[in-house]
Amino acid sequence: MSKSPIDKIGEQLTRTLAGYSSRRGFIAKLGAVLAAAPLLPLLPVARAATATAPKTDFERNAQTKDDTKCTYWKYCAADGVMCSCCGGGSHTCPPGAEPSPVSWIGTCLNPDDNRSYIIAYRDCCGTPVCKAGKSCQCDGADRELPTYRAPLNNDIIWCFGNASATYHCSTAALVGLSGT
Amino acid sequence: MSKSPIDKIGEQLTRTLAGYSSRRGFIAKLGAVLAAAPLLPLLPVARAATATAPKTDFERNAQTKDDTKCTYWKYCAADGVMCSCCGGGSHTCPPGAEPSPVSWIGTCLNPDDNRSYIIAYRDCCGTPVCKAGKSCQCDGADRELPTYRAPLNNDIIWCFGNASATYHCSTAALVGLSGT
Amino acid sequence: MINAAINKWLLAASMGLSAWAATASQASPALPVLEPEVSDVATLRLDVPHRFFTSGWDGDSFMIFDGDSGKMEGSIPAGYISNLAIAPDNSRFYVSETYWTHGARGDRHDLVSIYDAKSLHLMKEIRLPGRALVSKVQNFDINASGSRAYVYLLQPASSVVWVDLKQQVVAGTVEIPGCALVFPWGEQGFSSLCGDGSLASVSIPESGPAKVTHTRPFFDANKDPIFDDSFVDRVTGNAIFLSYSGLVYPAKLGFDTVVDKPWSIQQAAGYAAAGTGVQELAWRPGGSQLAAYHKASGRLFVLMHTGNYWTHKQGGTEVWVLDTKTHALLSRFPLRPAPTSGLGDDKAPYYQSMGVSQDENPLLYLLNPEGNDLVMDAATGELKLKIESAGGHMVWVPGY
Amino acid sequence: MINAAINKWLLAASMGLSAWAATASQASPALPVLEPEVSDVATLRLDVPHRFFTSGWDGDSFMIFDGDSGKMEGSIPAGYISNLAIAPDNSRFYVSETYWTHGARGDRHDLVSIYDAKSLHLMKEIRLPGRALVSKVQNFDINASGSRAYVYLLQPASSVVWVDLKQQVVAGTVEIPGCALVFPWGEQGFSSLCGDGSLASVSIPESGPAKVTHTRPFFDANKDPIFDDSFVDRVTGNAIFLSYSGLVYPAKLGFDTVVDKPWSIQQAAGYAAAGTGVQELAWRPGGSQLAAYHKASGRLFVLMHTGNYWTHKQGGTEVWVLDTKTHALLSRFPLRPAPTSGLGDDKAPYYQSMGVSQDENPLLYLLNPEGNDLVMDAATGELKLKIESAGGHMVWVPGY
Repeated sequence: MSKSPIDKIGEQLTRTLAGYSSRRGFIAKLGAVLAAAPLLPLLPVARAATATAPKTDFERNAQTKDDTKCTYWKYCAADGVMCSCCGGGSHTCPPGAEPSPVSWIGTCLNPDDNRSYIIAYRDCCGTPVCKAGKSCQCDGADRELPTYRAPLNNDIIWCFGNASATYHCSTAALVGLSGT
Repeated sequence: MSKSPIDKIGEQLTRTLAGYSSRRGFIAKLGAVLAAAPLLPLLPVARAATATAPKTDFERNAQTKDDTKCTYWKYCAADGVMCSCCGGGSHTCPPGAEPSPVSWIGTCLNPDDNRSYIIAYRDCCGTPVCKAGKSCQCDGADRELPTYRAPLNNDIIWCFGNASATYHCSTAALVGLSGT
Repeated sequence: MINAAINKWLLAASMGLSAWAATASQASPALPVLEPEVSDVATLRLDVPHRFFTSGWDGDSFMIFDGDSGKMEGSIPAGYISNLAIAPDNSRFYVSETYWTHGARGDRHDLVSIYDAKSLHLMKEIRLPGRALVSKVQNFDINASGSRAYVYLLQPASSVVWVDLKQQVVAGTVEIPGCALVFPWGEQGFSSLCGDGSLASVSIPESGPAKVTHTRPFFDANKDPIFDDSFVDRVTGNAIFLSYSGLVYPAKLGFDTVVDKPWSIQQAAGYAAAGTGVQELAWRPGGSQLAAYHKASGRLFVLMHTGNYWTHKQGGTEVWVLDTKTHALLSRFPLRPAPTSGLGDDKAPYYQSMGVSQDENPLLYLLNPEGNDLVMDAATGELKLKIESAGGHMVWVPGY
Repeated sequence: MINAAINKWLLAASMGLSAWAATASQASPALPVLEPEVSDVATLRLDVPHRFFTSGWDGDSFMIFDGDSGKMEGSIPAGYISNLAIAPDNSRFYVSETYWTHGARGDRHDLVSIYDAKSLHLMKEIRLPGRALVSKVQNFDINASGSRAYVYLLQPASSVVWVDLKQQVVAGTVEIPGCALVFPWGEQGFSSLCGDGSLASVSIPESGPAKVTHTRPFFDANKDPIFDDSFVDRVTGNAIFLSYSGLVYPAKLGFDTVVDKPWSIQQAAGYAAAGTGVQELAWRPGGSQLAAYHKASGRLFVLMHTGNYWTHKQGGTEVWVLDTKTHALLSRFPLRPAPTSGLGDDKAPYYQSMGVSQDENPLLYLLNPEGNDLVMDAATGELKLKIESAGGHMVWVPGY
């Protein structure tokens, strides 16, 4: 019962968004247990990015120049040590670490074009935690939700499916525009 | 070929002072290799403790009241986290840790009676390093010697013969008067 | 014993080799020569009225403090993203933890480790099929009598492993899709918070299949979610759930879990209820382990700061004390020292985590990521002690 | 590849589900929509002229820095009381380290681990019979060509394990009773410092027994010992040994090791030679890794402070630059910022550890336990960079 790459990716993403039930198991359990509960949205709740929408504290101070600062715009929901201070980049793992195939999700406003983008926060895994200075240990919380909304939670060690689940640092990869 | 407890203790101490050669191996090697070198003294070099002898910086500031401070008199050559801040005492391991059967040696002046005493610094071992605050992380260096004078060196993890050689904290047990 | 013998031997050697009497005569002859000391090992007292536990600043141990003296009593080893549970009779400590055999690589071992609470000796390591790596107090807990432990597991599916602590074996696993964490009630049950805004309640008999029920969704997990750091009295099932905006949902957990109408802690303090506007300035709850609950009196302690919405991770500059029975604000404790300028090093002292002892004269324990941790009288807010560096971001107390 | 595919899939899903065009039109239509990013992994450059390595502040990794930018380039995992060696061609990193399978308990594994210097992937773990747990740079080193590693071992006997790095196996053990550490020379030899004030020199042929010689004792290990942190050029065997009081002993290490007469760094600076009096105030060397040596120019850099004897662990407030050929003081670099009062937070900035790059325009790397680490021009003392927190108490440089 081989799967096409796209099926696997789809399943992976669904697992991400469903909090790590296997896809089949998740839907089966939904039927059995969560009958009374509404289906979880497949994508995180998006928000309108209009020029007139009020900005979060993070968004008011966000900048697009320096990805080694916690104010870097893509880090609005980032939690941990930023890989850009560890020999990696905002979406690049430092040498020797491995990007997690799964991620949590944020929605951040780019102050240059005033558009909101979906950001996939992928932890880099398999080596001891990066020892960058305190100024690179960020704790963004915009639209960050508790553990039971796992895909939007940044306290989970997002190192699943890696050789070792130890946390090294966090990246923020732009995925696409956020919808309204 | 059973040994009496005293033989074992004597051997243990000789090993300590000889830098961990086994007693037999140590003496054999001495004959073969160190023929030209003088025998190491069996006890650490002692110093006169007279009222007129100049004091080290540590001795000038030493006190006998508070064993949770680095100025406590017995800590003149202590290096590490003091067990008295970790649930132990100046010569007592915190619960769950194990005193090392071997130790490094210091000679500290007691400011109350103006006598010099030999102090055995025994590390407590087998658990992660104690997380006491910085004010209890001491680095006494009076008469502290390099690695190749192991019995008087305090950078070695003195956790030999324990279940696990990991360092938890350090104690300072009074052994006896120092000779002249 | 060995150590005492070594001491005596070394003392004898020292006396034999040296003219110690001459030395002593030049010292203070009026004072007796100090006696040799024995190297020994301390044990933990079992009767410390105000004991609390914290996670070490780099996470590889729990520290045990006496809240009355501020002294560390000992520490318990801890693996990666570990958690702690205390036996109801205080005789055992249970640690849920993860190790890799070579530091951050090698084979992964997920464990519940059992320690004797007097000697702190390791009594048993129970291998788990896995555990969630998320630093939350309620990812691990025990039942009312302490005969069972529950471990929250994220992968391959959101589930709970339950461990029989009498037999010291893993007894089973229950899937809780879409839900997370464990809030135990009674001997055989626990509830979990769910992403659809409901509570799942799971009952696991000694044998036979587990039974799961769900409440109707009663909160919006996207708009105003309930903090992971909520509270249950595992004996009665009485629970307190606090939301990001500051709503308290009282609940009675059980197989037929009942959730009451929420009330606003800001309204209790005479303010308008706080909304969820990203530029709506209000007093708001926030931090890591941002609240504490005193079961016997029903008092809820919350770390509060002024800020807009999505500042739920920002620590507190005040503690608010609320009566969960009358929904009244009892006190506000400012966390001294107050800043004078707000600039540079003179910023507000944000405290991230908090615990409260469960006795009749409770103490509050407050942790700051920078150290300067505090012990306060929970009734008056009086500062009892400062502790240089009590630990990381979680507090545990016995009797909870 | 997988990640790129996930990005595309998620972007498509996002576009499909939402009216993103409408959003964009309310934004800044003149600017193009940002492209999705691929999650990838960096590799280390091989041509960084001023790279240096430090131990992390809690010891479980080495950090790699570019001394010109001050940026971290990456980090290498490290076990307990670990040490690092860099292949002469910079193609491999060797880590000597110790793990217990369950953190501070379980089975003990002593290793030399080999990392590829571009990918930082672990290539091999070589199991050792043991290793000394003492945090000193010279407890581990490689020979001139990098074909062998030497690991200092304390228990059961003071000895050195040698590792064949081509075959990636432990090749043998040589006992060095009464001596410690490894200062490699040439392909097959190393010397060790001994408690009787001599140097032991060990030659280990590819096969057959090791041969050991000893110099006559040339220093008093009890009164004015040589620092563990001394230097050898492993290609030539030229070595520099520095004593607590500030005497420099030049030596040529080999099977017939020759030690020259010592000279005083204080006399080089125009002071009296410093003695060993416990109330004899003088400028003194001190710190953790308290000196650095630039092989090509023969320049020695020493962290200096004012103090009495037995302050050899106190860090430096100045760097003294000495020419080991002419025995002249070349410069004194004060370590800014200088304190203005000496009280409270305004104490002298003590630096504990130091390294120097081995190129023609060398940089000095200075570590402070509190952070605020420095990069200086080694010729002028000009402050080039401050680094918030470069690491712990050891510095390594390539080409040494």
